[in-house]
Amino acid sequence: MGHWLMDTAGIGSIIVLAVGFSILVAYVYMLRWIQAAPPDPVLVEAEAGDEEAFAAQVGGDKA
Amino acid sequence: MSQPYRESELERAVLNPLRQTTMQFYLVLGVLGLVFLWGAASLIRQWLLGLGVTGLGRPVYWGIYLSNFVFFIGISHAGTLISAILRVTQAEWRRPITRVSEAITFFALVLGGLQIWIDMGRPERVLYPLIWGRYQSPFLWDFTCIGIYLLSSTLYLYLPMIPDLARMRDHMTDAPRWRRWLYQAMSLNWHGSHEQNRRLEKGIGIMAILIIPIAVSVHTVVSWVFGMTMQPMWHSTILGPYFVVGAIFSGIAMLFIFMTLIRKAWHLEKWIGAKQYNYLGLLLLVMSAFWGYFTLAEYLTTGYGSLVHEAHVIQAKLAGEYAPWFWAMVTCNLIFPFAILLWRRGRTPTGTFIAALCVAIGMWIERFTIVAPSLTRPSLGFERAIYAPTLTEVAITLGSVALFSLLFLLFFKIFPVVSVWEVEEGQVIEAVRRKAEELAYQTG
Amino acid sequence: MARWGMVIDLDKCFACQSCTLACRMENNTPVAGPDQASRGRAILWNEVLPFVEGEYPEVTMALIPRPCQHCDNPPCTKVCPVKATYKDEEGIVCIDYGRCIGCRFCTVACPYQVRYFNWYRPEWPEALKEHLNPDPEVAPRPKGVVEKCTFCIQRLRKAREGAEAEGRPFTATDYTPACVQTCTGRARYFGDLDDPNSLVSQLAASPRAFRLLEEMGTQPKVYYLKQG
Amino acid sequence: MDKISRRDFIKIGSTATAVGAAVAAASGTRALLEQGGATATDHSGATAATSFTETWVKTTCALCPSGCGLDVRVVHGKAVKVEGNPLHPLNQGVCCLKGQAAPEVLYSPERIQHSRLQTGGRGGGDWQEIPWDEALKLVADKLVELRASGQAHTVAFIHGETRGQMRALINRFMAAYGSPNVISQDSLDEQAARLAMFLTQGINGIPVYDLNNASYVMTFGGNLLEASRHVISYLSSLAFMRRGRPQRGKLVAVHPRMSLTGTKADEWVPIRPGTYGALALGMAGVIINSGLYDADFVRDFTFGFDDFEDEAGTLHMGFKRLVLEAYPLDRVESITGVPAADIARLAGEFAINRPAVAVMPTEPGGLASGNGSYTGMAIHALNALVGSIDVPGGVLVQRFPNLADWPEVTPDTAGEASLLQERVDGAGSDVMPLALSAYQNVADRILADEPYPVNLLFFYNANPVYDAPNGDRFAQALKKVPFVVSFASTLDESAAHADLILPASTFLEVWGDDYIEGTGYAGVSLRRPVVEPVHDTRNPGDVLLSLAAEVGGPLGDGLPWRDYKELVEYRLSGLDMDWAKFEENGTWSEMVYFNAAPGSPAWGNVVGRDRLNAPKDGRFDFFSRELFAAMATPHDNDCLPRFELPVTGESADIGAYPFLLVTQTLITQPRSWEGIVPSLQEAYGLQTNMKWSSWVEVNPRAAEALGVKNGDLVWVESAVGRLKAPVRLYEGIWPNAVYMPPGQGHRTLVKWGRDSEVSVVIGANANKLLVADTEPLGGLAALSPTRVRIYKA
Repeated sequence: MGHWLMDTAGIGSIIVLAVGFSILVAYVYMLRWIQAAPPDPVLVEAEAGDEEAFAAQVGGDKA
Repeated sequence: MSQPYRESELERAVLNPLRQTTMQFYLVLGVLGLVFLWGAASLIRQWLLGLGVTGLGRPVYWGIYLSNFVFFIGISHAGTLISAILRVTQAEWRRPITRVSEAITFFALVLGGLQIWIDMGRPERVLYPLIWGRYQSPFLWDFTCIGIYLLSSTLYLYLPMIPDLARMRDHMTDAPRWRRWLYQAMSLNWHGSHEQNRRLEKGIGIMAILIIPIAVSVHTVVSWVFGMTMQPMWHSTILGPYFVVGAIFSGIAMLFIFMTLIRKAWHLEKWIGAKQYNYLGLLLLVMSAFWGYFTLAEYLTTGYGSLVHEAHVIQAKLAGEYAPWFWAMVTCNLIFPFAILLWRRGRTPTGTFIAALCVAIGMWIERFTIVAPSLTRPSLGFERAIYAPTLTEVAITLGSVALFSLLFLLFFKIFPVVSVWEVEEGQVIEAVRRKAEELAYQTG
Repeated sequence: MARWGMVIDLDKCFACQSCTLACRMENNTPVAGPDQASRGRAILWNEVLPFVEGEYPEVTMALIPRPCQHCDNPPCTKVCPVKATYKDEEGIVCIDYGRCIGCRFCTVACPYQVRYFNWYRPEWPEALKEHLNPDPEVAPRPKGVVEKCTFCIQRLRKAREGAEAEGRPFTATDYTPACVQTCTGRARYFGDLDDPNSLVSQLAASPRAFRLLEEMGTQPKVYYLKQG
Repeated sequence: MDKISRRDFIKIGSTATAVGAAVAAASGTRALLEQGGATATDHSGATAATSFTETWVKTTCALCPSGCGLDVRVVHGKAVKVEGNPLHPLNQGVCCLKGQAAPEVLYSPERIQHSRLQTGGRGGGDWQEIPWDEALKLVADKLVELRASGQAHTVAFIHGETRGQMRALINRFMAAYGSPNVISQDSLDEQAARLAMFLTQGINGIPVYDLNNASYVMTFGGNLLEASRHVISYLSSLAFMRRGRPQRGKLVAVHPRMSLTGTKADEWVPIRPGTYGALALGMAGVIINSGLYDADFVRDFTFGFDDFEDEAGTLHMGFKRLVLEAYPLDRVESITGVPAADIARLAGEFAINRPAVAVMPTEPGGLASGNGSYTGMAIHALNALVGSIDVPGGVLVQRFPNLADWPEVTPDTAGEASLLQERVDGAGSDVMPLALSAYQNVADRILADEPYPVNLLFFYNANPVYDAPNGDRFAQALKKVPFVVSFASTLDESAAHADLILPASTFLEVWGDDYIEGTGYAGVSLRRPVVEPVHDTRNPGDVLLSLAAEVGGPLGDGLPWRDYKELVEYRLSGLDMDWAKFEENGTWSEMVYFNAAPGSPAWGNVVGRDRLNAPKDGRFDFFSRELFAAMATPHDNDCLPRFELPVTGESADIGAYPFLLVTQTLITQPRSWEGIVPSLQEAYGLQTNMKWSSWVEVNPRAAEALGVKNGDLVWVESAVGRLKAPVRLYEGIWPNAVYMPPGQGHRTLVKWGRDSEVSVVIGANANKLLVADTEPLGGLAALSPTRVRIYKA
């Protein structure tokens, strides 16, 4: 099986494309993760409403 | 914005070149452009007529283009070493020069890939390896590793730029529309919150750790293009590590060259100072010793043994028609660096620049003396072949170097050369550390 | 399936190079001309290599006709990134000129230097094009691809078609490459190495038999019988 | 920009891999398809079906004297591949590299396409193409005019290699016309062997060696396996001698340069150039001294072995006393440079391993050291010593088929008178009584108007301006000849000086025949047009016959045939074979050679058959009675084989020209085609790996003394010429001998290769360096070794 995997034309392309693509996806994910970082909470006491709105906004991340 | 933003001295120094372009810049751009066009014209001629315009023949099927390929991929290791290793080891003095090295990495990889395309007999079939790719061939390993490294180094270049891009998005209001739009888009609406900074630092940390093995794999795999064949003096186990050491060695040299040029042209003497040159000079010295060790290991074992085919090749290198190349390489890579960098007085910008220039040339010669001599003495050869590169090959080589510098220059016309936020962070750390020392001193 | 191999008896070979020329005429390898030949670009798939040893007057010269060895463990097909060159089921190492990208990795990997490269588009003076072999397998190759001895693969197909036309099974002796057919000293034998009582396999087992660069483990399928 | 939830991530990831998988599946199946379904090369875009029909036409090669039978594959009326004719007795299916390159001769772009007339000055190069009948009329009128004015003898016909009936046709044409001047190129190559055979064995023919059955073959000079007269049968029979039969024969090559023959021989004996005769006589001395010779054969069937008294009672020295006294081992060693121990060992091996055969060279310059005939006699005497005359494995006599005889020719009075004139080349005169032709003299004698000026000169298959020795004298000589007609196929050096060119078709386009030579038994091989004539060219045979018809008179009735095919058919009608089978097989031969037992009635046509004024007593002449009769004041050592220092060796002073230029023809050089054959040029210098160029082979020791490295360009200068060529260090050559390959130095007429100009000279013409004298008796050219000097260019 191993020899066929290495020797057949086409399989090599699949390996290259699959590895390259998955890494690309991982990096895009990292950038999106950084981009989605929450801003600093404003130093003035925050009304309650703000808190929930903030939590909702970030909610997805906590899951 | 509340009050007009007062740029710090660092910002002014770094952002100044982005604002106005001096006459000198256009001159350099023009020269590089001309050389690039000459290379491009030669390449088009070669694609139209065929590889016959080069000096290659039978049995010397590979020559300067393969040496260029290995050289450019070699340079790309500059980025890895400086920013990744030094970042992982928290060497503070790396801060002003990380972006330069990461940029070298990115452009060197682009040029490296281009060299393979230049060397192909059927350039229009360049995508065939991605259609009928066959993983048994070391070229496919190259495709994979260089592809991953290209992606990683792009990210590794981009992540530390985000805070600077945000800064420019906010403060460079006088820039032309497209530039502001570019900064806006590329800064991923960075707002510098603690969480975002933490994530960025974490991201850069992961990449720093991740990119070192990738870089090592790239150059090992590049060496295996030669190592996997049975040509005398190619088929040796040392080729992998030897190429990696050679890559880091030439990477540092390239970094020195571009760092010093940028420093000179854009007056960053204050930020890229003696400390950088001192420590990096030492590092270059260490790598020179490393390289010398590997070369000794390679040539001693081959020379000492009596394998007939290998004996022909090593005789050609040490005493034959490649002897001048070989001994020039040894002087450039070993003798000059030690002569200059061993003393503190030598590790000045001009000193290291000269040493680095020698090393860069020496390392190109090293790649050439690995590729060519083995091919001129085939195992079943009854006669030595002569390889005389033609003008086309020289033109395309110089054209590639010009393209590399051109891309480098244009990149730093749009993006800041020094990573401003890292340097500021460094200044804060420095201040705190000095404060702690004073306290310790007072309470001592 | 057959495993085609060749035996060259150096005692009967007088290095007349008839194989070299027959191979050129059969396979349409292009004329290089004085300037390209001087740069080592003459394409002769079946060259005779002169190895001179010794000093006057004890001089010996081994003259080895060297077709492609069609190795059983070919170092060339391993390194091809697009599998343009491969060993087919009959042990013949072929090249697909439609897929070769001209990276020349195989030419560097082959220790016998049997692979040639079309540095330019092959050209013949107009008049000389008349004598080109019309068989489809040997249509002149395009610029930028590698080419080499194929054991006259077109003759294998024609032998099979001939046998079929005559309504009898194809036998190994129907198939003789051009160099074997024309050898003036009758020094070349060709046949199926898997068939124990074929002439080639018996000669290959002779004590005089040796192979080129055997220590490289490529298991070449061209055996030479020692001179003298 | 919403956030990427982990679920999203999984979704994206999965779609990515799905897409990847799809791409992979497509390319994967393509790969599987290719792997499994592909036949050997079907995906190389080739249409597998062969949509054309091919025919195989049998004909005979003419690119070297052997004359192999060929099968030519013709597709769409084009000759695409040449192979050996398996039914032909000479080559039995094999074919040498020149035959393989024949299509490049047939379709050569350098061929002259129409008959053309020189309009500007001689050699000026501006030609005007004229139709064939106009050209023939020009020549015919000239012939008639000369014949009418009683100057028939001032017409000369110079020819090189002729096949089958062609030589007889040329001789009849000129005899009927009334001119004795048919000058062949033989005096440069095989005339020496023919003369030696005639003077000793009394056979006017070239010896054929039965190497299939020989157990010891010793070739003196020449190049047996590359360029001897019957090279193809020798190649195959030597392979048979070595591996075809249980007892392996030994091949010894004696030559100053290690050629392919020397390399592949079991022993290469380097010798001072031009001293083969001394070695042969030295060996004869050892064989006689040790009593290893075939005493019965020598006693009963040879003459002049022991001293003898002729009728007049004067005592004559015999061969035995000559070799024992005049050629002791030490003297021979000093002459030849071959160590005495080797001479003795070789002689012993030669005598013991019967049947042994000593082979005379038949290549150009083989026996051209100034006493060619005596050297040939010495070598051939060895065969008689060990009794290998006409034994299996010995020297055979080539038999020729008895064809229908030529009709009677009665030259009229004008023709009769001029026929008796002295020949232009001086052959047959009292200086050269036994010479058939003296090619190398023609230039000087035309320049000196001896014996009379030449008015009309024909060239057929000969290029004297290129290959005649003594430099460019032939080009000057041609300027004195008012009308020159050439049958050249390409514009070679001589044709460039011609007034009228009647371009000859190549051998693949003409009818004709070939005597089978090299197997001993008689045979004929058919040459027929393989393809339609490529250009507007004609077979010179047809041209001569149409000229004869137009001139009429004795010429007309002597050659009554309309075309050459009819002539050949008439001649071959004498054989009892049916033409259809002959055409189908391409050849006919007696297939078996009957060795004549000494003394049997058949022995008469093996020894002494063609003797003129020596008794036909079936005795092999050590002491040549033919010579004794031919010379006015013969003394003993004129009639016995002897050795003289090479005449060219001494003529120039040794100090100025220290090196000896050795000539040896290569197998890659076609003999009757003057144009460039590209594929042969690319296989030209095998041993020195030189393509498309000349070179000078120098012994490394000599090169050191000269301070010359491998590949340097040097001048090679002799008394008559100077050439430039790259040096190739070669261990296999006599220390002070140098070698240059013949056959190079032609100017290209088309652009060969990408970056070369149209008209460029490929290599250098070594013939320009040769200084040639003429041997007194046989008219042989004495040109090798020529003394040269070498210095850096």
